[in-house]
Amino acid sequence: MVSFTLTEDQQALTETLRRYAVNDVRPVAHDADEDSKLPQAVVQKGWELGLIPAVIPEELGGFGDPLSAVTGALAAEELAYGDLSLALAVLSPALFAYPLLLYGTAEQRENLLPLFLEETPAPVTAALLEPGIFFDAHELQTTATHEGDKVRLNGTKAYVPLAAESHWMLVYARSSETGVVEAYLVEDSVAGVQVESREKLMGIRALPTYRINFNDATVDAACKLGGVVGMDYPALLNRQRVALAALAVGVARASFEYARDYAKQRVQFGKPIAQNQAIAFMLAESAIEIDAARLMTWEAAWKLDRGEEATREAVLAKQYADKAVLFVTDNGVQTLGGYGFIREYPAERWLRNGRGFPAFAGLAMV
Amino acid sequence: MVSFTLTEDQQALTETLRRYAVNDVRPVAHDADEDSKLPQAVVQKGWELGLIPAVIPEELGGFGDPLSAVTGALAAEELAYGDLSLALAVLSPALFAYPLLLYGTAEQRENLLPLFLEETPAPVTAALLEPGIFFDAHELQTTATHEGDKVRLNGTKAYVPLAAESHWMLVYARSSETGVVEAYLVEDSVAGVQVESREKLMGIRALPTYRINFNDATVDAACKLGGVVGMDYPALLNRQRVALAALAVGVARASFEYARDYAKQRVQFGKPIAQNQAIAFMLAESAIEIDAARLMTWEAAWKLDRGEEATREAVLAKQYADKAVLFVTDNGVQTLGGYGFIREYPAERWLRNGRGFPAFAGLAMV
Amino acid sequence: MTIDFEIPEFIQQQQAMVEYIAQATMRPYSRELDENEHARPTAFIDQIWPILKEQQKATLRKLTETPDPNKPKRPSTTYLRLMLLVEMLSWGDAGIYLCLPSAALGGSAIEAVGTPEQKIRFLTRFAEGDKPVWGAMAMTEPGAGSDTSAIQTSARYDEATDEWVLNGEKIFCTSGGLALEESDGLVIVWATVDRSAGRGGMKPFVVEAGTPGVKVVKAEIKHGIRASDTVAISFQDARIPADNILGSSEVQTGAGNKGFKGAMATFDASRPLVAAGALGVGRAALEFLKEKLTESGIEIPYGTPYHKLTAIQRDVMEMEADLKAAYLLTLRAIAMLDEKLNNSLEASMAKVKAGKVVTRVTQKAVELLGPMGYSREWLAEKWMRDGKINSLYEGTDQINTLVVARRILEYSRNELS
Amino acid sequence: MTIDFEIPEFIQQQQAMVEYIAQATMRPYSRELDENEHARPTAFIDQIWPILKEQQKATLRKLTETPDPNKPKRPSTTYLRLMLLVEMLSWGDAGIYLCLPSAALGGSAIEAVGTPEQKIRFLTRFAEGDKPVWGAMAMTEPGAGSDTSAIQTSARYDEATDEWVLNGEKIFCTSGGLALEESDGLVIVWATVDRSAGRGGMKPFVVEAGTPGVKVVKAEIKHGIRASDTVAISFQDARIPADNILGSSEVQTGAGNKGFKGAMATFDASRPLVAAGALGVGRAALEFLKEKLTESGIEIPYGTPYHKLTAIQRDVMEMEADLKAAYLLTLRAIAMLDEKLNNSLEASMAKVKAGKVVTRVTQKAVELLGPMGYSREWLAEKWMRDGKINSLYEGTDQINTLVVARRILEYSRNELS
Repeated sequence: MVSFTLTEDQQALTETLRRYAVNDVRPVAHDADEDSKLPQAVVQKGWELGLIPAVIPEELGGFGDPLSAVTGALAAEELAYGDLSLALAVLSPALFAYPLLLYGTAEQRENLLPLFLEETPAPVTAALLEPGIFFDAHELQTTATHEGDKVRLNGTKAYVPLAAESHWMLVYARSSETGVVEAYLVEDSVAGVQVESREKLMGIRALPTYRINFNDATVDAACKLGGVVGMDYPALLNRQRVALAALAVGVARASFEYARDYAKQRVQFGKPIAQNQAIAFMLAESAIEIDAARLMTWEAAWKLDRGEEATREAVLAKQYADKAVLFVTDNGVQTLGGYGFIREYPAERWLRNGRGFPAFAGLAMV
Repeated sequence: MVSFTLTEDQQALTETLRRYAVNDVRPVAHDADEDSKLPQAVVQKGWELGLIPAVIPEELGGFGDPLSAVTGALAAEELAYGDLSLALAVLSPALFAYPLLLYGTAEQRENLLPLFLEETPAPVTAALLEPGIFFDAHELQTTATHEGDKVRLNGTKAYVPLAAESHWMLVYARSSETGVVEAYLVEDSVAGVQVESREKLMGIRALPTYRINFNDATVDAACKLGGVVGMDYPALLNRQRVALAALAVGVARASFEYARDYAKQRVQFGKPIAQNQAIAFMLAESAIEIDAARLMTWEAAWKLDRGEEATREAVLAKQYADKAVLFVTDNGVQTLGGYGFIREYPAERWLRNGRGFPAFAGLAMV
Repeated sequence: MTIDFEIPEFIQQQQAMVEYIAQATMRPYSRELDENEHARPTAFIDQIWPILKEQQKATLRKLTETPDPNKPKRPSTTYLRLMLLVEMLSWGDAGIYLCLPSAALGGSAIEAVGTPEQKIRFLTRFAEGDKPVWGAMAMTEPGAGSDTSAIQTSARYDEATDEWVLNGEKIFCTSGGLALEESDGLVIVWATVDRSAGRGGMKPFVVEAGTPGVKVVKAEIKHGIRASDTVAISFQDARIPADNILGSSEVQTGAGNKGFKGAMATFDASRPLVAAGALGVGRAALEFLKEKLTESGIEIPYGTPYHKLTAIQRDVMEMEADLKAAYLLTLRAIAMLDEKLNNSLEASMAKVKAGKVVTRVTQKAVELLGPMGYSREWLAEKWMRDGKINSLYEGTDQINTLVVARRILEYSRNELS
Repeated sequence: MTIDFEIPEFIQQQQAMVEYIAQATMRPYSRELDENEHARPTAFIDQIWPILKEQQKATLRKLTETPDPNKPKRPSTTYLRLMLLVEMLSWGDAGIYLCLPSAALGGSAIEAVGTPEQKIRFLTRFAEGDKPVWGAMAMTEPGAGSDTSAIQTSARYDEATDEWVLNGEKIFCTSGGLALEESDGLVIVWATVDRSAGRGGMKPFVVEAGTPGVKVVKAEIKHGIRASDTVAISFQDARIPADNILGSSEVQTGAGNKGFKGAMATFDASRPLVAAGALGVGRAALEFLKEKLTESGIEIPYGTPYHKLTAIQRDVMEMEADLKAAYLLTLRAIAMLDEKLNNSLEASMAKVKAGKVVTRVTQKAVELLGPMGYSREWLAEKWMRDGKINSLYEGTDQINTLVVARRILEYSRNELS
């Protein structure tokens, strides 16, 4: 039955997250960006919202809610509406937790899921993206070579969030024998894992991301996510596409709402600039693109939740959202005119953050 | 020295052509399109403007002007400003004449150039394009097989203007031995040349175009344009690109000017619709795209006239003009609102004609 | 409730049937009816009339019977069903679809503001008889396009005969000829009872076929949807019974102006349905394009990164994404209608997006199909011409963008014009 | 005259030299100056000042000497030279370029409407001395962006001291700090002598460094062109000599208002030059992108038909075409300036096109370069941030489109606002 209405739980959740985004995140977002520093108290508060414990099974001490991509998309949008760096930081434990929850062996789950029931954010991350100008998730350069009950990892990963402070990371690598991509649960103490210096990016400056070198980093074969069965990699790729699309919608909405309010209040030639069709149409087109991108994201998420093949929907939603967020945030800057170029106003930050989405892969997960 | 000023001769020529376009062509364009019929008197008058005799060498009885791509582009724009079907018809003898003039052997020129000094349009055409959804001018499917002093042509051509009434046609074919594309001067009486029934297209409906089958059509090897030396095929491709780009600019300008005047005169909500920024901006953007496309066309033509390699410029000009004419003619329809959809108004014809340019290849030449 | 995109089973079944009708009675005639502009799609009309008549009978019954308060209420899917019907029929042929023998927009107006007596008197004809009947809506005038307040057609009340006397000219009336001259149909005519009152004086009147003084003066020749009957109608002292007015005859303004508001409210329903029509044309073009590309060995690899795509693959994915965006915006506007929520914003969003998308998708399809795309041998070029209407009627893209802008900015018509 | 795109030999030679300067004194410092926002590009300034000083000396000589009527007139190439200079320097680094030690826009205003005495008094400093000197223009105010008629900064004439007294605040003043605090420079300040007179009361005043009551109150932190010095300046009873006004002090309106017209006329020169700056940034990004693609084995095959192109090849060709379009529109506006033709329409066309193109080209370059394009390791992301200014200053894209629209529609400011 076609419906665009949130469940009561989803409604309550989005309201909570919106309050957090507006009251906690927005006030610190500018300084966080300028200082390239995550405000730990706000991240901590984000952790305490309990997004991940909610989906940990009851028998392991969680709340046992089903893991829903739709709910995840709703949450991601609200968090990114606050700030993208902080959203990615708050959501980063999911990069490890959700694949583990979905595909981990009983042992892996029992051992590691309790990490996500602590009072502070679980010190985990995941490494998918690789450096260079082109990235193909199906042809990873990082390799995993099985030798007996050991696996050697070799290669370089990029854009790994919070790597320097993570004790565990999920590393995606291509089997040098079969070519199949698998994920490995790797501890930071493993020899041959080298976290390089922090990356400098155009946007998401508050979020520390790193390159990591794997130089014959050797782990037990038992660290392979899901054991013999492994994982459903295409599904995970779709989950990260949906997450990123939802985050893009959140960034776009932030920019749009700000520009809309600015245009209504900024007077030039004796009237609010919003009363010029040129500005009003720009805003209207932004509004349409945001809604379209959101609906596409929801549809892909809905298919994921039904367990259906969702690659087409997820890919198109991600591509559409990539374009939409650039269109909308660029319009946002344009609406503010000269002020759009000044960093005291948030519009330019949303443009910098918004432009990053086509490059982001594996930075979030629903 | 950078300049955008026409020579006096060019100025006089464009004024003459504009008068012809406005006074002779425009009044018949609608009926010509509806009836799918060229008004012969107007085509005859176009021929009498003497564009081609002007560039025939004096010793052959012409006026001996140099063949200038810039002048050709100026002329093409003005003619298309009148109507695209008629412009293509009036310019069609050039499809045969210019390659002959540029690359014909002395004998070919002496034999055939006098055709273009007659009082009625020379009954000639050229066949480059081939049917199907993809066309690659460098990988023609039509082949030429040399056997002694004969050449056998095989293949199918499409969009050949005025083929049914032509006595001579220039046929482009790929050598089945070397893969090199050559052109052949072919008489309509040659056995194995089969002009099929007239094509039905979305636009340029007044211009009769045809498919032609070549079924072991055999001509003397001496019919190869330029004899042993052959022709400069890349340069000819660029000449047709420039011609088509210039025609696109003409169509776009026709649509733009009509929409501009309409918008200033059509009153809704108590004022001319041009006073709405939404309409005014659409017109302003159209004006910019037209000027940009024209300047790119001129630059490519200028390079051709200097004898320089102009592929990059010609290709980019053609691509840009293809997009510009669609943008502008679609805006033209949009500006007219409901009237834009009615065939009594010319806006929709310009859109139908304008959309054709990416498909047109070899339909005009400067 | 929860976010859900599932189309109910019974509507999916309907779709299969409608697709069959489209394949059998629309597509084979598309080209022929495009080339012979004012011919009628008889195969389609004959096939669909008996089905439609039954549906209209059911609708009429529902409209006139008092609802049983004890009957359990199911969530309505009326508009969803309609949306997908329109989408599929437009996929078949947008011009032929518009010749659907039904009360159409005229019916919506009667359903929205007519009295029970009027509903029976005017709508019964669409629910019975051997011959198809058409309804139409006449709003636009030469001087009144987007600006409906400029309508000049007048309705004067003649006390002597208890009649309204209509004078004026209407243009761009869809199926007006079918309604007035080729069936025992009717046209809803918007006319002013008081020119000085602007929108407050505008009222809808029901004009039936055969009314003296009413004349179809012209059938338009059009860019696309040539199978659709688009006419100009003149009214010269055309007399209709006093109770052929829909709603009150009093001049009202603002919130009290239910006649005009009623007309505007029908836009909230009609715009998403026009959008649905656009989606159908766009899908036809895209499917055909993909079919031809597949024949040339080109498939669309969704999971492949950008740097490994060809220009055409990328174009097709963008076309698909655009079409999906327009589809989902339309679906939302429609779902809101079924839930009886105000959807003015969403309706205009869907309309403008679908109009732009079908324009772009069909224009691109023509381009990507090369010399064949531009040829009248195939239907791609026709879909491009058909598609364009969606950016022009039921409010141009500009007008609908303006509506969206006013809603998001919370501006009145005066604040943003 | 004939249509010709040939850049004269001597300008091509100049370009080679400027490119060398850009390579040596701009590119190596681009990243560092971007990261350390309010640092100065001393390498560039030190290198360019002696050259510029000599040029400015020659210009000044020409401005003050009576022209020899017997000297044969060559067609002017002043603006063409300038356009290509600006393009190449912006290719080097758009932020650093803006720190060019020169009279800049302030100089243009003095040249345009200053008396011979004023030209010598104000411009000599840019033509001599060991230390670089900057000029600047202060127009924008918090409440007066596009709407210059809303300027609040006032100039009151004090008869007692024969001085003008300035009060108010200016923002977004490029090189204002360099002009007022880091050199013996000057700023042209637009102020009103009569608020009730609107534009008629607006006059340009020359404010020199060291004037009491003039204070640089803020250096902006910006999205891009961070090496450029953008400041806010406050004027508190700042007193300047009576003859520091440029043009007449009378309140004039319409055609007689030469002061305001003069300011507007400088837009006709400055807009194509801003466009030239945009072109340089766009070219930097495109060249870099193509270089990186070549390293990955991707070339751009111009003569290849669409169906054989990859998505990236197509994108690059589109970027090139767009950049060429913007270049040619700019070249035309510039050629008209050199021919002393009115180019308001063409200047705004060039400006808006170049602004949009540099925005699109640099944003696309970042995208096509993937994770590295978004990284501050390379300059692509910086060019995207630098490029965006061109859609915002010297009239936003919207304002310039409005100017174009007015010109093509032959509408006044009142008819189309």
